[in-house]
Amino acid sequence: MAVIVAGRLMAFVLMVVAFALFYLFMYLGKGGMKIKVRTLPAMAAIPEAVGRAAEMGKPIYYTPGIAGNLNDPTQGPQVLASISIMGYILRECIKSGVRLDAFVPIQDALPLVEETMRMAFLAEGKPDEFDLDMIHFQSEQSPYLSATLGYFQRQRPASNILIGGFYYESVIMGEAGNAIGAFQIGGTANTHQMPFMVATCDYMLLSEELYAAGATISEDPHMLGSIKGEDIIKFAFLALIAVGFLLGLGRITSLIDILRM
Amino acid sequence: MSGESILVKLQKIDRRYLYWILFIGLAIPFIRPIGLPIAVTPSTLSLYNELKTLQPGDVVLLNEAFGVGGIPECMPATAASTKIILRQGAKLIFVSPYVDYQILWARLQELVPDFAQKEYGKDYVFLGFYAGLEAAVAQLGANIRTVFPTDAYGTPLDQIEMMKNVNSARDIRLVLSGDTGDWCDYYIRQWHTNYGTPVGEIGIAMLGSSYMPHYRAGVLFGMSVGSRGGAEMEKLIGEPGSATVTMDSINVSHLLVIAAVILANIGMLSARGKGGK
Amino acid sequence: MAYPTDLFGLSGLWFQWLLLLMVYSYVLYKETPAYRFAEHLYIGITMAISLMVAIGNVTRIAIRPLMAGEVIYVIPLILGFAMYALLISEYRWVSRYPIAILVGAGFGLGMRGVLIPNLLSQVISTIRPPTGNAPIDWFTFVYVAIGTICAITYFLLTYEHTGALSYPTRIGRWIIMIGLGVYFANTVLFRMSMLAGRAQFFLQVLKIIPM
Amino acid sequence: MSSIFQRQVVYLVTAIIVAIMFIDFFFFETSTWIGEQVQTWGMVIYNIAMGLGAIRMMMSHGKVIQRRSTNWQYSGMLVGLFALTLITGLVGYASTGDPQSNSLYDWIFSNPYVSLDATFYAMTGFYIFSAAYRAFRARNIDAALLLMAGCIVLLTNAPIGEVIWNQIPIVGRWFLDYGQVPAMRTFMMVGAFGLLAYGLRALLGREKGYYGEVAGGK
Repeated sequence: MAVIVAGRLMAFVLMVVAFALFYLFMYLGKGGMKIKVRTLPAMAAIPEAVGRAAEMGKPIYYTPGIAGNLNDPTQGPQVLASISIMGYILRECIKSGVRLDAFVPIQDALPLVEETMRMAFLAEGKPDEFDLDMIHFQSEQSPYLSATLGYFQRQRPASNILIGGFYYESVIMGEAGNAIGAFQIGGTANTHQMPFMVATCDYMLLSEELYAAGATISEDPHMLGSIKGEDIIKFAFLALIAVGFLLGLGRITSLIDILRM
Repeated sequence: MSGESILVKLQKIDRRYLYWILFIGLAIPFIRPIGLPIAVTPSTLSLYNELKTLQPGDVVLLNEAFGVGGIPECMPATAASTKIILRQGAKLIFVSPYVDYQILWARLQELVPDFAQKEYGKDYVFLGFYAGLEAAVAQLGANIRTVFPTDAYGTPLDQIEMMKNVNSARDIRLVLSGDTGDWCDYYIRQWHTNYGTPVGEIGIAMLGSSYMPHYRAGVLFGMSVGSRGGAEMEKLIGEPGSATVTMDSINVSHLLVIAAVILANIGMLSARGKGGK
Repeated sequence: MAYPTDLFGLSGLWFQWLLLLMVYSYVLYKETPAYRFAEHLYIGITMAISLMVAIGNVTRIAIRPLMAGEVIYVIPLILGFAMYALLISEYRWVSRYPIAILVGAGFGLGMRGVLIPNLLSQVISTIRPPTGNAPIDWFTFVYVAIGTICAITYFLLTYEHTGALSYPTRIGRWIIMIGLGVYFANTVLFRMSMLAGRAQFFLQVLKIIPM
Repeated sequence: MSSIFQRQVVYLVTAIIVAIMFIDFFFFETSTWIGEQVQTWGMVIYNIAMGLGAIRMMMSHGKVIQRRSTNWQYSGMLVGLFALTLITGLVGYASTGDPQSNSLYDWIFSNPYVSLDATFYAMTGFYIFSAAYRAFRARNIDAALLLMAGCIVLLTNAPIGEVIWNQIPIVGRWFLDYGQVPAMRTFMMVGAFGLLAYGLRALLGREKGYYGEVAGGK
C-alpha cells in the first residue's frame, strides 16, 4: 500500500467509505426508500421570518458572513451552503412581496449571489423585479460590520438571517439586531461563533445542520438519502468510539495504531 | 408593588447603561493599577518549554495573523516568545497575512530590544505579507520561494544568508502562529499533517477553546491564550509588560459581567417566585 | 510608541481619537450623523485599500512571473478577468468558470483537510487512555468519551429524539450547553482586552496616562 | 450546445479540480505542480475579483447620488474618499512599488483605516457584555448549565477568581481543558460529515443554489 502516502491511508479509507455510503443512500432514496428528516426549527422558522416582514412592511437582512472566500476550505463551503439557503428564502420573500437586502462582503461570491437572486426572481415569474441594489458589497470585515450596523438602525429590518461563516462580528450583529427587535435566524459551522449565535438569535443552525439545511427542506430523494448516509456514518463513528473507549479502559491502544495508518 | 418592579427592571436594564459602566470600568485600572498575582497555565508552560529547547541555528517561522486590533491580545506573548527564540540563538522568519504587517513588525521590534544585537538576514528576516488563506499556507510549506521570491525589502531569498538552505516546511524547526482566526488550523492541516512540523499557537482568548482539543491531542505543542497567556509568558521570562497591566482591566470587566449576570438572575428568579414568568 | 510631536503624527492621532468617539456614539448613544460619517469614510477608504492590496498581490503572484517568462500565469489572469463577464448580461455565465475553480479548490482542500484533524485525530484523542492513574484522569476519560458519544447522537438528523434516543440526546444537549458556556466565557477575556486597549488609547491621547 | 458550457462543463471543471486536490493529497507526499498551480490560480482570481466588488459598490453609491436618495451626501463622501485613497495609492505604487510611499495614502492607512479596524473589533466587548447579561439566565436546566460553566470560567480567566476562592481556577481549568472538549469535538466531527456530504451533493449537481440554479419549492 505504498501508493498512498503514509499516515493518510485511514483518511483515504474513511473518505471512500463515506462517499460510498452517501451515494448508496442517495440511490436507495431515489429507489423509493422512505427517509424522514427531523425538522430543523431554524428552517421551519423561515416562513415566520418572511411573514413578519410582510406584515410590518420592512425588509429582511441576509448575509453569508465574511469569514472567507470561496476557495477557503473551512469557510468557502459554508458560504456556498448559505447561498443555497438564501435562494430558498428569497423565493419565499418574492411570493410575499418582501424585499431582501443581501450584505455580501466576499467579492468572489458576488456572481453566485447575483445569479441565485436572478434565478429566484425568474423562478417566481417576476424577473423584472430583480434589483442589483439588493446586493450590498463592502470589502473587509469591519467595514461590512459598520455598514450592517448603520443599516439596522436606518432601515430597521423585520428579520435578520445570519447564515454562513462568521468571525467576531457575529455577536455584534446578533446583539444589535436584537436591540432593534428583529426576528433572527443564525447559522454557522465556525465553532468559535456558535455561543454568540445561540445567545442572540431566535433560531440557529449548528455545525452540520448548516450543510444539511438545504437538503432537509428539499423533497429531492437524493438529497434526503445523503442525509441518511451521514447518520449511518455517525453510527459507525459512535461504534468506533465506544469500542475504543472500552479498549482504553483496559489501556489497549491497538485501535489508535490502526487509525493512525 | 414597587419592589417587584425593581426586580423586573433588573432583568431589562437599558444596554447603554451597561456599556457606559463597562467602558469606564475598563479605563479606571489604567489610571490606578491594582496588580493581582497571576498563575501560569499548563498550555502556556508547554509553549515556553518547547521554545526553550530551540538550538542555535534552528529556524522558526512566526506567522502574525492578526490586525492592529489583535495587538493587546497577541502581541505580548509574541514579543516574549520572540525574546526566547532570539536568546536561544535560533533564527526567525516573520510572515503575516494581514495588511497591517508593517505595523506589526515595527511594533515587535520596538518590544523586543534583542533585535538590536542580531543581524538582519543572518539571524532574522522579514518576508512580509502573503495573501491567499489556506492555499497560500500550503504553498508556503511546499516551496517558500513561490510565495516569497524576495523578502519584504525586495532582496531575493537566495541572497539572504539564513534563507539559503530554507526551502520548504522541512527546513523549519517549528511554527508559531499568532492569530485571531483560523490560521493555526491552516498550519496544522498544511504543515503539521503534511510535514510533521510542530505548531504552537499564540491566540486570542476565544481560540483557547477551539484549539484546546488540538492541544490535548498533541497536535499543538503549546498554546498561549489571549492577554492572560501574554501575562503568563511575561511572568515566565521575568519581564512584566503590557499584558500584565491589562490583566487589571480584565479583572474589573469580569467582575462587571458577573455582577450583571447575578442581577439578571436575581431579577428573574424573584419575579418567578412571585408568580411571574 | 511615543506621543507624536509633528503635525503628521498629531493630526493622525487626534483623528483616530475622534473616530473612536464617533463609532462608539452608536453604542453609547444611538446611530448619529457622526457614526454615519465614520461608517461611510471607513467603507470608502477600505475599498480603495483592498483594491491596492489586490493589485499588489496580482502583480506579485502572477504578473511578475509572467513577465519573467512563465506563460502558465496567463490562465489565472484570464480566469480572473472572466469574473467581469458578470457585467455583460449575455455572457454572465462565463463568470461561472473562475468560480468553478474556486469552488473546486475550496471543496477539494476542505474535504481532504477535515479527514485527519477533524475526524481521525479527534477519535484518537477521545479513546486514548489517560497517562495518569488518578481518579480525576479516569473521570475525565469517561466524561470526554461518553460526552462525545451523547453529543454526536444529538446531531442524528433522521431520527426523532424520542424513545431510547431521548436519554443520550438530552445528555448530549447538556454537554453542548457546557461547551458553549465555557466558550462564551472564555471569549469575554479576549473581547475585554481589546476594549481595554481602546480605553487605554482614549486616555493616552488625552495624556491622562503615558503612551 | 452552449447550454452544456453554461452548466455541465462547469460542474465537470469543479469535479476535476476536486479530484486533483484529492490525488495531490493521498498519492503525493508534497504538493504536486498542478496542485500548487490550482491553488495559485485561486489566489489570483480572488484578488482580481476585488475590482468587481469595487465596480458594484461604486455603481450602487453612484445611483444613490444621482437620485439624491436619503443620505446621498454620505455616499458622495464615500465615493470621493475612495477615489482619493485609490489615486494616492496608485501614485505611490507607480513610483516605488509600495503604495505607502505616498504620504497621504500612508496617513489614511496608518490612521483612520488601522484605528477604525481596532475600534470596531473592540466593540465586541460591549456587545458580549450585554449578550452575557441576557443569555446567562437560569431559565431551565440547559441554560443553568451554560450559566454555571460560564461563570466558573469567567472567574478562572480573571486572576481575581483565585483571590475569591483558591479552588476556582482548578475547577475552571478542568472546564477549559476538558469540560468543553466533547462539545467542541462533536461540532468539529459532525461539521466534517456535513461538509463531506454537502461536497458530494454539490459535485453531483444535487445541491442547487449556484451555477444559475435556485433551490426552493414549487
